[in-house]
Amino acid sequence: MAVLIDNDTKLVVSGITGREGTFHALNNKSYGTNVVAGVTPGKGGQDVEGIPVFNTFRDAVAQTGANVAMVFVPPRFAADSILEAADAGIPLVICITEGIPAHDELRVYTHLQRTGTRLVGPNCPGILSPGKANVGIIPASFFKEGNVGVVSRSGTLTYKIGNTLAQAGFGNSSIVGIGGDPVPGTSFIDVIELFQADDQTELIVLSGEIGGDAEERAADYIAEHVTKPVVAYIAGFTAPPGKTMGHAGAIVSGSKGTAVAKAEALEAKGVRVGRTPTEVAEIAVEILGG
Amino acid sequence: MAVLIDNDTKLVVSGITGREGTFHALNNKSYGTNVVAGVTPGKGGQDVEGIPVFNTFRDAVAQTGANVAMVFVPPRFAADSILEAADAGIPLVICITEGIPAHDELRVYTHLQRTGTRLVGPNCPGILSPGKANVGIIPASFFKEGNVGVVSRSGTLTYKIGNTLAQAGFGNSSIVGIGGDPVPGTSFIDVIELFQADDQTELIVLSGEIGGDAEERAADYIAEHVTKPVVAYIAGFTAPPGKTMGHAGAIVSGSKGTAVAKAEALEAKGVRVGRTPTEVAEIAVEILGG
Amino acid sequence: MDLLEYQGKQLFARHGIPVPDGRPARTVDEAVAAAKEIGFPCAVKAQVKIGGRGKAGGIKIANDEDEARAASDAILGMDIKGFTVHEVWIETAAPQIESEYYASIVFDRGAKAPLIMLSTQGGMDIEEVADSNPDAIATLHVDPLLGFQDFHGRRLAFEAGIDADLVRPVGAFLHQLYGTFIAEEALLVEVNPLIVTPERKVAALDAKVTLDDNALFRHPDNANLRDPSDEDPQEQMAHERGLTYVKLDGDIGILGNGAGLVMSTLDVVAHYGGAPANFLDAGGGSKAEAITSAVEVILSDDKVKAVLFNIFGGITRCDEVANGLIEAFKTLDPKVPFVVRLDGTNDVEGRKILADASLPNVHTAATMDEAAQKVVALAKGEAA
Amino acid sequence: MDLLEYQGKQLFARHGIPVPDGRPARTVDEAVAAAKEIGFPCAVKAQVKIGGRGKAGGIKIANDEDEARAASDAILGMDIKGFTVHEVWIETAAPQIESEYYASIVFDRGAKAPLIMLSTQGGMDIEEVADSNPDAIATLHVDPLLGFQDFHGRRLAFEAGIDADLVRPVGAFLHQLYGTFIAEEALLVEVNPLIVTPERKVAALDAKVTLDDNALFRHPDNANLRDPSDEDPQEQMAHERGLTYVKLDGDIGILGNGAGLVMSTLDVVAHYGGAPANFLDAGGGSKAEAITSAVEVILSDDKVKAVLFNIFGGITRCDEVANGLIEAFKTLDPKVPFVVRLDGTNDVEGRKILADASLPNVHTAATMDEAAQKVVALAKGEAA
Repeated sequence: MAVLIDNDTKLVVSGITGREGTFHALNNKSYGTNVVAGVTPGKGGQDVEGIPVFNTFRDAVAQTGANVAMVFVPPRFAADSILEAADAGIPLVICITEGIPAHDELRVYTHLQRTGTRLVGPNCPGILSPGKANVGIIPASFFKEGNVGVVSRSGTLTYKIGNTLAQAGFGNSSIVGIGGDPVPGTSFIDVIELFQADDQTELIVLSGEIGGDAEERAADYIAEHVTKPVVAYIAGFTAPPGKTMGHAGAIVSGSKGTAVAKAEALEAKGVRVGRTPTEVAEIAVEILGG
Repeated sequence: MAVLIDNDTKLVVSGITGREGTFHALNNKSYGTNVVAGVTPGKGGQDVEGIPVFNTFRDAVAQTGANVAMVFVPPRFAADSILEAADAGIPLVICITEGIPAHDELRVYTHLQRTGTRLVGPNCPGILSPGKANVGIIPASFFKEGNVGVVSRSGTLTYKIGNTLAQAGFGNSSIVGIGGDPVPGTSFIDVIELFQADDQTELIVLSGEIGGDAEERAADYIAEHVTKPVVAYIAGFTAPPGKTMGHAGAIVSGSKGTAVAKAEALEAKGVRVGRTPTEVAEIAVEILGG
Repeated sequence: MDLLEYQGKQLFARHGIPVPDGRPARTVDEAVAAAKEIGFPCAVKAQVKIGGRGKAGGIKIANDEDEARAASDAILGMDIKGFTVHEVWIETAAPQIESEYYASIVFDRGAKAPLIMLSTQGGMDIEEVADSNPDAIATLHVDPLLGFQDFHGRRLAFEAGIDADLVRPVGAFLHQLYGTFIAEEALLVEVNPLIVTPERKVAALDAKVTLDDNALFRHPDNANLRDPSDEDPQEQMAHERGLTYVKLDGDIGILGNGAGLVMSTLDVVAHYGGAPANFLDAGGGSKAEAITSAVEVILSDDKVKAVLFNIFGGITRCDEVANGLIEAFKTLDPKVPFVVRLDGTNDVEGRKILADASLPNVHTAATMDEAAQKVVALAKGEAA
Repeated sequence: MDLLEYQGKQLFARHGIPVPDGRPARTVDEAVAAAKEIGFPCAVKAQVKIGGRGKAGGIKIANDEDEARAASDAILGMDIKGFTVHEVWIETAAPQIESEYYASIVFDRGAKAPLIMLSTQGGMDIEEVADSNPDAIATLHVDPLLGFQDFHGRRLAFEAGIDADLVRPVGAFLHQLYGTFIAEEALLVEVNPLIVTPERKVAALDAKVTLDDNALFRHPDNANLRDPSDEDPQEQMAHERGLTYVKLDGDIGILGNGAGLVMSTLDVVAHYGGAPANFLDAGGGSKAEAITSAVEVILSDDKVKAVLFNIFGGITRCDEVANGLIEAFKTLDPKVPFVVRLDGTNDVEGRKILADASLPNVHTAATMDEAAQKVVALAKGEAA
């Protein structure tokens, strides 16, 4: 089954004519993702190696039936692009762009809550459903199809965990990067809910980090609603308060958002927390009986 | 049964310490409405003939369990008062105030669509459920309990129609004034849906007027969803285009919003339209077999 | 409240929307002085709240001082579809025009959101375009809480088929127009034509703005734009007295309480063959004094041959209405017949007061239909 | 980006928030001149981005020129909790104060909405109030699309127990504070204390403002407030090179790609008993040049005794990283040992490049744990 993206995905890429946009759109396409369109205002009618480019999302949807959007435009244009995709009725928007102003994210989040569109990201590596579709910048070659669902705030760390699992013989249903920004469009809880309902997924790996209280909320949710085993990892035990550790959202404010508090919250609800990425993989292997 | 207000109504009145607010709050109370509180910022702790006054809606709700708000403050404060009532979790707000700026109404309407609060009005006479509760300025003495539900954009005209029915021996389940403003919080359709579901109501009277397309939309809704008989009246056949006929919403714009178009739309969907208030009452009597 | 073209343009300019430079003038001398300041050639444009002034000769180009004098002399005082021209607007003559677009934002009651419309078919009556070629108009509703987004401008511009190089400037123009619509609490802002110059700049060559009267308390500068000399004398008198009055074409004066009831009364009168002279809502809780005042407004229209009072007492008490009518007869001594129908709160008392006063030529009626029939007969000079 | 008190107050003043008059000064002479302009008594306040400066002697009242000179001489250059005072703010001495309130707006990530807090317990550390007397703080989330409404101010003021006559002015103050928060795209605006004068006026006696770095492109004036002299020299160097670097207390330099992986690397190093000297994310798609540049930043911290490279190649290619390291060794000739762990895209190529180059004192590791253990040993002077 996988979650969010699969063989039915028809992808439209905003910013497809930019250097990075072209590279990753083609990369996703070569993986097998059905990339049906690109959007770049003023370049409607052109194409990028056979992928037709439209001036607006509405045109792209009308002409191609696109049902997932990937946003790859610079930060100052990203909020507008997400809102345009939602306005065009696209139910899933995946925003890779890093560095979007926080107030833009707040306005977009609040508005999308009132529409039928789900946002994944911003500042995320995208989603990979191995063997089905890859939307974003996750290097797909390290992952194979399997029964472990991964949801993560960070990119490279996710690859690391996924790769360790793959070396232990396990594959993934889907890998969902929700991004490292203060206001992610999709939360741990949202994705865990999807994995819980997904036939293919037998184990859920949650990769969190310092800042905010998304992991604590997820712990409560897991205790109440999740029957599948969950293994967690939290990065940032050594992060000092008040410093932004790379991700805009990764900051300990006063005594809030520490890795210790998050790990304790998860363990209090019966979620096993690995202290290193290797340990996470080991716990997963133990649970799945590899 | 009645709709919207009944014996379970616990009313809080915003602007209760104003001259009109006091008069109508006490008038509603003397009818039997359970008026539990008033709100006037800075006058918390006082009372109006035994009705306790609070500084905020939240205090009023916390202390009295108020579940319906009536807003009776001047136009420049009305939007704020409605939003405050909604913020306090009150599910039904009835706004009598006339002359609220149209853009205020738009903001309030859009916001309330996203909350659990229903607004009736603004610029409406309120709601009367004869024998149960009266909230607003409808002169209750002309009406008795019965099986005719009335929904109307105008006040006095409603009294006129209700009175004519009463003289013919018929009473009302509820009389709902939705108000004469361009952006009413509750539409004909909303109230008709309630009447359709209400056991007490056997006939629905819709009293419309020029401006907008609410009557046309109601006609479509009635054809699809309403099994009870509906009789309609439309005021403003002689109104010239471009002139606001008293109600801010009563204006024919170009060829849009004419009484002829509305009557035709209703008749096309099988709704009988009386050409005078008397004729409406006659049709109602005929249908109900009075 | 509708603004004159130049008032709308001054509003636009305050919000950064490009408009041609201009000056208003109320006399020929002022107009000539303004023209000299603006420079030649300039346009002399009649300022009236009605369309079609160009065809009516209300817009002339002046190439020098003499032409400016002649043009303003011809236009000031001109009658355009019943509107007298009290003011002209002297404006830099339109720069060379490459294209004429249409842009507007209306307060869409049905959708409960601002509706933006954009078309490349500018300079024409947009209702004609809507009828003959609806696809030529791109439309979009803006979520009132989210507000205008850049993509709205792009979507409209691309859908309207505007040249690629103008997508951005037209989008920016619409953004400013939306800002004006919101900041000034307008019910309509319309630019027709929105011109494109050979330099590929856009500007508003006309401006039609309707403001929300209910919001004027927040916009004192706009409130001052109301020009009483523009209004019908009866409407002006009613406005000063806080009455809701609309002048109509007929000869039967109407007074009622509540907008719906008054509209209904007009309809019933028309139904029986009469022609109402006015809409007058004396309002909820009308006191005797308001009634007297209202009668004075109705009678100041000398076309009125008979008057109908249709009162359904709710908050309004019929005895108060009766007393107001008696007071009006004392001070105004009306020469035309009245038909009075009182129903609702204190109707018995009201009818008794009237009967006791036995005013000359005042008839009563038990129902709205009877009252309408009587007043129609009286207006025709027949017996009630 | 955190602003200094006076920068925050100048921001407030631009949005109509009442603040005491003041001038910034970087030298004693400037400070004395500013004090004469402001008038006596005045306050001389150390400008540092850390709380508790009052207790540390960083705020003094000056009653005349000599005292102003002495105060600014004492404060300028003072060390407050590791922050050197480069600037003072000379301010009209606080008017008589009747009450001290607390007001703030924070960007609440959990609730995904601005959170307003108001308390009558001003002048204290608000976290202490929150712990000891949480009911003393009134809180409210604002819907970001609806914005601040008048009732928000009333609700907060009444719930905080503010005197009835101050409900309106405090509400207006909060409205302006919210306006500032939104217009400047702040992540935090805090006023502690918000004072009430005997004339029952309110004003901001302190200002703590954090702006969103990601939004500075829309606020060029604010972007100019960044003071590089304030930053740690390594952080400044990294910032100029577009690298994400955070200085830490230890002696093991860390370089990785991706914020999560770098945080994880720090944790694993600490897990094995090491102390990281920094967080450095070379970013996605790191090229050789960026790696060289990053090594230079790490080595410029002379506490560093060993360096760990932990790369998981995704977009980043391990061969590029290896080449960058070789280039760094050529130009920088580092004296400390390196441990390099390459995994992911082109890891085989990268490892081969490193092996062929046989750089002095560069060790490799197959796993993150092994790499961490090695670098900890090397930093302690043990064999890897």
